[in-house]
Amino acid sequence: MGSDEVGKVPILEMKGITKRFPGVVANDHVDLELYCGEVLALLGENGAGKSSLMNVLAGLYRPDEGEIYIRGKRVDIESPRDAMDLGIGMVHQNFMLVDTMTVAENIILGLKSVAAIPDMRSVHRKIHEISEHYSMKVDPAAYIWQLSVGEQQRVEILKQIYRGATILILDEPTAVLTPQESDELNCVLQQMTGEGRSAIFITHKMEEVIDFSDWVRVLQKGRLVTVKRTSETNPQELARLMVGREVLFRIEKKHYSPGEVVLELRDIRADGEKGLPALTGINLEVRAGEIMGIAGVAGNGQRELTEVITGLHSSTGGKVFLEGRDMTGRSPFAMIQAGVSHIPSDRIAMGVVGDMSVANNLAMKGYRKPPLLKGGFLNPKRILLMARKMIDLFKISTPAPQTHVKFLSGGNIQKTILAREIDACGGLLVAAYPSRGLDVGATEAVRNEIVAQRDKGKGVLMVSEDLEELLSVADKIAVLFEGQIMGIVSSEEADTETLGLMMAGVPLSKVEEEAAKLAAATCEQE
Amino acid sequence: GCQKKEEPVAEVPAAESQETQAEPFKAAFVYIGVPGDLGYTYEHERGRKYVEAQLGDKVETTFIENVPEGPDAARIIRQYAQKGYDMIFATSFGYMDFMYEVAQEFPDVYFEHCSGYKTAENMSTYFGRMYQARYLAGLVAGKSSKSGKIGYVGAFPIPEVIRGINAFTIGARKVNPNATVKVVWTNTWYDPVKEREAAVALLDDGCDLITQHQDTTEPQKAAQERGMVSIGYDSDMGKFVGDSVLVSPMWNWGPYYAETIEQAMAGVWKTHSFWGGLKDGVVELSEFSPKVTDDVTSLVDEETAKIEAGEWDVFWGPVKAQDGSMMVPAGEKMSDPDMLNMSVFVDGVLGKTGN
Amino acid sequence: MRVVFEKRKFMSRRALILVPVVSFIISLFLTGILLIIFRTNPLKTYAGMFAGAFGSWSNFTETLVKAIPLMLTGLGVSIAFRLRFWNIGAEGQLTFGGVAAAWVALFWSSWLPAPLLLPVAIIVGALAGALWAGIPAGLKVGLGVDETLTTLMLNYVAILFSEGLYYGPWRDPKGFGFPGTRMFPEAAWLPRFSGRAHAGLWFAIIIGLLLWVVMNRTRWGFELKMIGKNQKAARCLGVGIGRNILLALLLSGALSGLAGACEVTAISHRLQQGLSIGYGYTAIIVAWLSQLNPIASLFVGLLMAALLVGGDQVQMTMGLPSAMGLVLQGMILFPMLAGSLFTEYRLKVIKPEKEGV
Amino acid sequence: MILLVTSILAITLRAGTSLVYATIGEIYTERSGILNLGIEGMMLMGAVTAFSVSYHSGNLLLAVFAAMSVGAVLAALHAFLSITMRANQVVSGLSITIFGSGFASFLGQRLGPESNGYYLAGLVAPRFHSIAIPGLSRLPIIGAVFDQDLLTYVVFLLIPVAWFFLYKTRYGLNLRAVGENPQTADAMGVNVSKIRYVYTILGGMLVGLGGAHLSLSYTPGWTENITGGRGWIVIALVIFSMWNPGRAILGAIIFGGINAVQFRLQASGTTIPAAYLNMAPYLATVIVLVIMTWWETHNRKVGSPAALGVSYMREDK
Ligand SMILES: Nc1ncnc2c1ncn2[C@@H]1O[C@H](COP(=O)(O)OP(=O)(O)OP(=O)(O)O)[C@@H](O)[C@H]1O
Ligand SMILES: Nc1ncnc2c1ncn2[C@@H]1O[C@H](COP(=O)(O)OP(=O)(O)OP(=O)(O)O)[C@@H](O)[C@H]1O
Ligand SMILES: [Mg+2]
Ligand SMILES: [Mg+2]
Repeated sequence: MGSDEVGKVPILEMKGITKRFPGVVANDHVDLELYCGEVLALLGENGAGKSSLMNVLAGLYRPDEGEIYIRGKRVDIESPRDAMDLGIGMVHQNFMLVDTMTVAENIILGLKSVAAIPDMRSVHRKIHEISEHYSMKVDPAAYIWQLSVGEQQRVEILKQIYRGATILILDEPTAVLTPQESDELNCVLQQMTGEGRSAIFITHKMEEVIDFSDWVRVLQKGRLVTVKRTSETNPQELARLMVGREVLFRIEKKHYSPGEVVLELRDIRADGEKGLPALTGINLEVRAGEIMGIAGVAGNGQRELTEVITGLHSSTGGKVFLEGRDMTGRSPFAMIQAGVSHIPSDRIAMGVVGDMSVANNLAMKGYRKPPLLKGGFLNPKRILLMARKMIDLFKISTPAPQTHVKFLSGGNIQKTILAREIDACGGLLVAAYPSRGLDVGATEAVRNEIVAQRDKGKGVLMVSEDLEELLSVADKIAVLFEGQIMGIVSSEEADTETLGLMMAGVPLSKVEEEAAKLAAATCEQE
Repeated sequence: GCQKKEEPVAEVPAAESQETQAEPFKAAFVYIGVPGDLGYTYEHERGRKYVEAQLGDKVETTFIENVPEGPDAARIIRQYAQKGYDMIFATSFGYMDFMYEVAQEFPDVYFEHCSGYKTAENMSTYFGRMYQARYLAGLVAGKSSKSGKIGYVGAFPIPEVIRGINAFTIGARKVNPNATVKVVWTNTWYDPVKEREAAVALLDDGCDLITQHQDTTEPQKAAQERGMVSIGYDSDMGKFVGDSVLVSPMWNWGPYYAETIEQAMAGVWKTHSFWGGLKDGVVELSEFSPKVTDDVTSLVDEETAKIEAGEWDVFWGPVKAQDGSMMVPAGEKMSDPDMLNMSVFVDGVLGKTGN
Repeated sequence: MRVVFEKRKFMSRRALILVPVVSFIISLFLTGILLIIFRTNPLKTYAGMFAGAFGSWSNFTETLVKAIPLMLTGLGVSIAFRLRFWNIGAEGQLTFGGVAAAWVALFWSSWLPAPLLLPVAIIVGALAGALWAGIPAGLKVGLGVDETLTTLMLNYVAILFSEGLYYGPWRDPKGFGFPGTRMFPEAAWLPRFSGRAHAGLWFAIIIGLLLWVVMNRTRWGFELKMIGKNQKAARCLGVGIGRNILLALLLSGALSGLAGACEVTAISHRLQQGLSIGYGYTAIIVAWLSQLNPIASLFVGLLMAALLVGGDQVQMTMGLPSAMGLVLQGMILFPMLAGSLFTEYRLKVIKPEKEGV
Repeated sequence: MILLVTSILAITLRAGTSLVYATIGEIYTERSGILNLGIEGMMLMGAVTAFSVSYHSGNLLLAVFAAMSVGAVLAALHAFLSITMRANQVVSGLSITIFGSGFASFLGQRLGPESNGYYLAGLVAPRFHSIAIPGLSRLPIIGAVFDQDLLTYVVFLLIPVAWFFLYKTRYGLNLRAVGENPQTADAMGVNVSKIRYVYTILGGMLVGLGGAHLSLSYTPGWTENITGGRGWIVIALVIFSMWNPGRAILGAIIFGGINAVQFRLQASGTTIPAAYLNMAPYLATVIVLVIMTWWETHNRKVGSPAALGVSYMREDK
């Protein structure tokens, strides 16, 4: 493998790794090589076994078969501690941070090298140094719960650098990042590999593969299917290799013909979780047959916005109208009754009940009325019947309708939510980050489904950090900044630059002036 | 509903007694606590051992400990009856209803219930006039307390306890008219920590002698640690705590147990409500601590003699109540039912009965 | 070679039955060793325990008497536990229910028609239990106050409160001052069907079956399941969290209150010492051992009752101290607990990596 | 008045000592994510062991050590059941309580001299006595603080040490992380099972020590059910102190202090019925917790360790 690498010993080599879980082979004799100072992109559909393979490397999973070599030496990684000692550091797909502790505490957690009574001042200083070196700003004394997802991601990376990781594993680090933050991450990666560290990088975004990596490996159903130099491939090919079919990266939409106003927000104000104002006067209309995209850097009020509309969060001022009816301050139940469907941002925590079956999760909207409820009793046969139909219709891949949802892949969990919400949708669909973390195939399916709803005449409010997604799916894009809408543009007229400026807090009216002043480039170190 | 089952069960003891005269008489004791409590249950256990020693092979006794005063009691009493025990002693008030219920089902078994009031053809009650011993202890206390401030740790404000407090106070004030008895309720019969804390509160309040109506020795120990003296209860607490326990009014069930069993064996047992006093030996005073002077012991001996002879009893008038009214006018004697229902304190007690 | 626990893909039905049985046999074996150390014949002890609990019809009815409050409180706490509401206050709820039932039986008979006295006493008892659980539930839902502490503390309050009554104002005036209320009028006696086994058993069975249906077949049960397994998601799906927790806890407390009402109306016929003797705590064991399944709770309640009754037998037949009964209970529970792992996991042997290839 | 305050403080501290030991022990256990409801049984076992060792050997330190060992053994059993065998922690703890109370009572009836007839009960053994610190113990009000037994003095030291250890050392950091988020702790190289074992056992040792204080100092001697249900109070005090060892003393003082006050109120002749006064400590604990919770939620402080009572296995989903 890699014939031009003759003489160069890989810093990391995995040979014939097999990992089985009850009922699934997550990795089936997978080989992997990583060279010093390079970035390897690991690709595959949801559930292909990427995370499992990396967890084996990080010491969280014990492989059933296979060998691992570090700098040519056979190693036995029994625990995360062993991995750490070998210089392997992993940024997990679900952040590994303790919410109630500070950044600094999280960074030194489990470290044997710190003193028994750590000198927190020197720890803070060292964190400052590293964060300055890589231009990643964080406050070491802040609590994790106070940080945005992007900041948490930085903490994760800082943590691994602090620990002296020479092999850095990043499991879908950009899934929750804004384009700016992704670029920032790319810079850090380049800087690190320049210093002789290496990285394995998992993503579902093809452009990032091209931008970030030197090599690509593609997994399919646990098996390694391709190894390629990044320079010798392109996004279309990679997508095909992953999914096993051609992926179009294009959305088929009907002509835009908006109807009645479905949702109207008038001067909505709301406080955030920390008691500070999160929304400071939102005015917005969503019409039937229209997808209103909400762009913006995470933490600018998106969450509060969707939650006010779905009744999960109370507003401190303003009014919410649904199809002309005043629904301000009504309960989530009332909102559901009024026809609002919701695809929440945190699908595992808010979207499904992991310990219940797929069928039951699909029934979680319909259980309130016939045919699922008959004479006051739930009808399990009907539920199963309905579930089978939806599983077919939405191509949810699950061993059985009775399988607990937590065993499904991310993409299929999202499809389960989508199926349920769309089935129950009255006039308005609120979708928060609907394709976050999904593979290209699943992303395509989800986007198409959302567009189909719009084509059926429903109003859609879609929150996303992915500008490409907004530009291709939405009809109009509203940009949210610090709880206010900077402006609403039609997606046909909008461009990334304008949106980027608005996301940075420039109102639409001033965009032209500012455009000249602000340089978009961020990656100067190169 | 129980009618049908009565007969077969009832036959068992009868059949047995016909079969073999040599079969020992079987008696079972149901205890509320464990014999190791060195208090109430310990005294009953001492009584049981006395029976074994006195009657030897003629009896066979057994006991069960820690039986809560709830539905379990009925089950256990019934099982003893079913197993062919001839006589069952239930040693706590709370067993009364349950024993009464079982007694209806087993007419040929003798039931003896301690401290209650329900009787039947085959069920009697027994208890002791502990107030007499308390009175004697009060004499000792009145003589021994320098400040005249005496502390009394009580479990619950019920007549049995109130009677004891009153008798004790009458004794103390007989020898020291200025003595007062301060009462603190713990609302528990058995909680070493609480009992100690109640005693300490009394000691802090200036009491220099502590007595109690509880089931552990903690108040005595607390007093001793402060260098104060105390008066025990239930059993001879001086043996476990030390000389600071001047004397303990205590139970002595052995003679009664032996007697009632012998009556049953002889077939002369009759339903009774036994309420024995000093004269019957059911209640008595333990040995005196060396700290008690001879003049006190001789005073106690005199008073004991008077009570045993029936010349005088504690609640013979005049007895003044806490509020100054006359509880028992001079020349009158309080009746047993009145004593059993006593619910107000006598003059000299500081505290509330809560009634 | 490595041996690891591996989660079973599905909970195996065979394991569900086999595991407790094997655990129980191991329990008996281990306990037997302990008994031999104390020079007691284990076989005779077990035989005695078994005979005490099931040996005759009348013994069995006594086991039922013990089982009824365990079943009812076990059903009660398992409703709360489904919602991850750690109600360890069944003892207090039972006591308060008993107090309220006594209140009706003692003081309402003057104006309430006799046939209504019993049903009203039972209902008021259940309502009182509901109220007593409602306080911590309200504090939890409204202010986020930790329920473990509040339910536990309210146990003591309820018990002291009831003592305050039957030692004080409610004391039987003809009872020579002894603690305890007067007897209830016979109209307020819950009928017994055999020995002392009483109609509370029918309540327990009917409620157990109903609860199973409610939990598994109704809209409300579905919502409770959602709340218990993922509260956040339930909220997003329009399920009222606070209201449902409150309702479920009222029901939970009502069942314990009902247990208390049955105890006073069927067994003691008065309020007195001995109502709170730890049923509420044993109920927690019943709830968990039955894995919160209402029907299983009925059987586990019966088995726990048998274990308790059998424990007393160790004293009566073997002459062991009462403490030994507790020791045996513990010894029997430990291996059962350890064994519960195998219903969800199995042992997987991983061969050395080299040889396979 | 001053005398009254002093005496209340004195008895509160004395009564509180065993509660504080057990509370700190359970705080450490729960901080690791393990809920141990076996405290009542472990305290009883500690008490009976300490007393019998003191009686037979005359050596107080040995007695304390033995009590701690017994606490450790029972805690290890709980740890094995709930960590390795992933049993339900609530039931496991309750079983420990059942077993421990039974076994303690059983031993209390066996461990004494055969001739005594009632074994350990009623015996006198070496015990801890109050050691008045010259000068300090004569101070008004706080003088009581300086007239305590050795174990109480140790508790004064233990509270800040336990607090410091939990919040300022790397071990405490790891411990908190394990109770809060075992997945993360594991991924960061902290051995979750080991930590849980260690602190469950350590907690058991402190609980055993709490029991020892009862039988060696506060209510010296062995009495059946010497704890009188205080193991349950400890469970409440852990919540009350919001899992912060620095606050363990607070709960003990409020709970114990109110008990001391109510007896003094009775002694001073209040009109409130004793039955209600006896409820006061329990009600007060609830009321203070309600106020504290209200206050804490306003300040966004954390409650129980997030992973409390949840077993962890690395490869589980
Ligand atoms: N802890 C586990 N227990 C059981 N099965 C698991 C576990 N972890 C992973 N699996 C299974 O292993 C397979 C591979 O999962 P993995 O998380 O490695 O996929 P992935 O490639 O990372 O997918 P994604 O892109 O969605 O992150 C899946 O079928 C998954 O269900
Ligand atoms: N224990 C299991 N039993 C049965 N089926 C399983 C189990 N684990 C996983 N599967 C199946 O394997 C497939 C892959 O799912 P997988 O969870 O775990 O992807 P994933 O990487 O975790 O997704 P994501 O990381 O995006 O959430 C699913 O179809 C799922 O149903
Ligand atoms: Mg993954
Ligand atoms: Mg994954």
